[in-house]
Amino acid sequence: MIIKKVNNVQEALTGVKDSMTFMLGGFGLCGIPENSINELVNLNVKDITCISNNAGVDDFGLGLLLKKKQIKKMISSYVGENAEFERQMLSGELEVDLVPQGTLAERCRAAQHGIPAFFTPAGYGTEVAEGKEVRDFNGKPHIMETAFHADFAFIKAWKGDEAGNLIFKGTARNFNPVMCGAAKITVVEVEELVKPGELDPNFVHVPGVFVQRIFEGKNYEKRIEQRTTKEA
Amino acid sequence: MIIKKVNNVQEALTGVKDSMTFMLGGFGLCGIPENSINELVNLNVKDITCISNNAGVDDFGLGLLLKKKQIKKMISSYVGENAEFERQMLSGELEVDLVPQGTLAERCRAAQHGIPAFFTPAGYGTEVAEGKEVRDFNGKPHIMETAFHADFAFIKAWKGDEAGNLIFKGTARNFNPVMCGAAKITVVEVEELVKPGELDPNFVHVPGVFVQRIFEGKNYEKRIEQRTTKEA
Amino acid sequence: MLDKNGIAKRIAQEVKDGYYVNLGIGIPTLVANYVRDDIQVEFQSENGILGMGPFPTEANVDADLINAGKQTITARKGASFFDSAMSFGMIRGQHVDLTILGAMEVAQNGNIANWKIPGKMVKGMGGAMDLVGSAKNIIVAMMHTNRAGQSKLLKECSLPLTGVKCVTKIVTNLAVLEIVDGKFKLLERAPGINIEEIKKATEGDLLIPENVTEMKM
Amino acid sequence: MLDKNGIAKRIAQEVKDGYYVNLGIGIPTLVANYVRDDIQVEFQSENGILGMGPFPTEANVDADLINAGKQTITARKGASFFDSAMSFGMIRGQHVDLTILGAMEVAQNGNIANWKIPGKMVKGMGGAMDLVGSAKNIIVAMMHTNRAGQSKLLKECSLPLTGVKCVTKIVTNLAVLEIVDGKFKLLERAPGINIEEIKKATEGDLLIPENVTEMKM
Repeated sequence: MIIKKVNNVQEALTGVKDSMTFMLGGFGLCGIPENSINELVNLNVKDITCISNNAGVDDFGLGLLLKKKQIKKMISSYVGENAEFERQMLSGELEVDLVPQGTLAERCRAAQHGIPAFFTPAGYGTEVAEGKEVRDFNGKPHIMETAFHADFAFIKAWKGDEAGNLIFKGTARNFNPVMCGAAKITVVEVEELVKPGELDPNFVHVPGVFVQRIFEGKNYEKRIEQRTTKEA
Repeated sequence: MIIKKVNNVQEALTGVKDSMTFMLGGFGLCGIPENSINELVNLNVKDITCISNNAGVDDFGLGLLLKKKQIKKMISSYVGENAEFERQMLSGELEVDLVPQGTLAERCRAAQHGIPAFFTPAGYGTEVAEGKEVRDFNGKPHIMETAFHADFAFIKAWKGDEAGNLIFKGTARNFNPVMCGAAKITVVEVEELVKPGELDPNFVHVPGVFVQRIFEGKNYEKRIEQRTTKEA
Repeated sequence: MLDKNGIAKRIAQEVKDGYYVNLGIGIPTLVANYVRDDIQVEFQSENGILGMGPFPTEANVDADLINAGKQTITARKGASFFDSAMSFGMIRGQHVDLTILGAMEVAQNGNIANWKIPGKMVKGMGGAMDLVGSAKNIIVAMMHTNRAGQSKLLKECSLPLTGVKCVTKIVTNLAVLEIVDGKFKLLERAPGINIEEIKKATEGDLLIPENVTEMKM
Repeated sequence: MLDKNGIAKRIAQEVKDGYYVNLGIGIPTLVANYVRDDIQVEFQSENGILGMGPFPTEANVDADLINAGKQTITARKGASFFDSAMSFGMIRGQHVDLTILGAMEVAQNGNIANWKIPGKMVKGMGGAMDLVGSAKNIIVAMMHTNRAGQSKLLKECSLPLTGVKCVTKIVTNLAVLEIVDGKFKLLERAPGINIEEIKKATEGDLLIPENVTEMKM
């Protein structure tokens, strides 16, 4: 098999530079690539564009990059949990491109699958449709959306093998699988890295061909935004 | 949970009529819905359109429907294993629409996912592109392809639960998952039908929402077209 | 007059046996608490679960298992997890039967605005544009008026739109209404609310049938 | 002159360490037998497997595990199975490094025809149009001439096309050639074959460099 294993996050992020475009998996703080984000903070890369459904919270996840003003532009669907984000956006310091969540997922998946453009009804008649082609199919108006590409995709999986095969757990899956292979280099951090052959090939969520580098992450915090419980 | 279980293939095929369009999973004879095909032969529905990657062999799979001249039109990518098919096609008895395999899969997946049209480079400059819109993306010509819809999809899965969740085995997966939900009614036959809760929700290949009817199939033949072996 | 739980309770009556339902953040989330337990209903959350269950006990909290409101949840028997493309495939492909979401404004032609106040608040549309762009059956759950006392049921939306001509029904603290021929047709009054009160709180054109019954709660 | 196995053996030299490779039906399938075992290569079969292994022993035959040629196969360690949309996503998205397939005709501009003889034979294009429409690196494996002795390396294809301007390299029983500036550039001669023989068997324009070495097998 073709081995994608690298030794640590530093090696995994080799080649990351200012002004690049990154994709980052996760929904809220669930399933975010914590190790890679922290290393992006350490590397202090600037003027980056981030494609990520959310923008973290003020002191965690992408919020850490926002605080250090490393992000020039965010492409997201929902940014409501982050006060610093809203401040930078309303003041004009931060460029923001808001994209409907399903369209965001599909535009990543389109890049992964070599589809340059597709039609969706989401956003028709709204700001999102401005400047985009509108076309009727089956009597209903749709807008044309194009694939998102990036320089790096930073992905968090539950388990992976050294050949880059990935599996995810629960709703930490979210945007992670659809971003794999949508960037020139897909970097995956996993909670547990196993030898090839240990994952059942029937239940691999993302085949290793979409992954360039994989490493076992450390010290996962896995913060919870809304801890809601019921009586035991 | 919402229960999709029906008792047998007869109940599963209720509502099947002449002149309908059907999708059928499978690649060659691998992963074909044997029980549903046999019941379509019994029901003797006529003038049907079949969307299926292949057309079976002379005496098995879709070949059985061809032999009885139940099929008016085939939409497939490869039909080379079936002499009766070639005869009917070259004589003009059978309408045939040949579609590149990846485009066929994506057109089914597009219907499943509510995407009316997308662009692909496959078939540009060939007969397949005739009458279709051509557009350049990133300096490369692509053609626009539209979603395939059907009245019924006939699917074969390995295991399923009564809520319609499905898992597949090996390369018997192929077109089966992408056809689920691309038809008005998706009928699934499984080798083993289990109670909801028995499948790990992390490893469900097709969520039950895409399935209307599910039953445990009988007497699987699982014929092999090219039995190739090496010395033990 | 209904409170938020009352609105949720009334909307729960719209949830039928065999429905797959997507619940938005806020009042819609509460609807799950009031669905009859003699019918089979599954909840989809667009971050990637079908078969969402109630909140976990403290011992069962799992950071990898949340809903679209970022709340910790549980999975029911027969649940499944999937990626965001698959999740919105379900939504865009109209496999979800009912969508319940909040709004800042609804117009009498069925337009809805719920994601942006220019220059002031921009949280983003999240999955709302995908949901309202595709769903066959959309119920809006909201208060009839905003904090300043202004009607949220308008002739035209003043805020940036989330979707056009898509809302089916609206359930507020005062009434149940549906969009018919470009007007708000009054279907039911909230307990203790009379038609004059609803008229006063509605800026858009109201269609008032002869008999408008009180909601049965 | 090479036989089919010889063509496969020569093509195997084009397979580099770390490559994901899609092998078509016929001669291309044989390439797997000759790839150096000191390099890491994975084979993709478009019906839904990455990490295809050798044929099974009789005891291990599994009807649910075949390749795109419908042959029973095995899966290697680190393999994965997936659906047809994902499989062609890999191909269309250019994640597969090398595609090796057969052809009826190749034109000097890189056009290829391999799926239809009008009025006579229509097997269908299978995955070939997706493969040649997207792959970065396409090697054609075929005999230099057809059974009637006519060249299959043409100025223009006469049969319905599978793809346009896509072929990178051609390995035949007589030679290795690549498409350069709309011509067939001769790279290597098969053992025992001289340039005159290649010229005679090639209808398209040949670019013949000064030194054309014999293939190293």
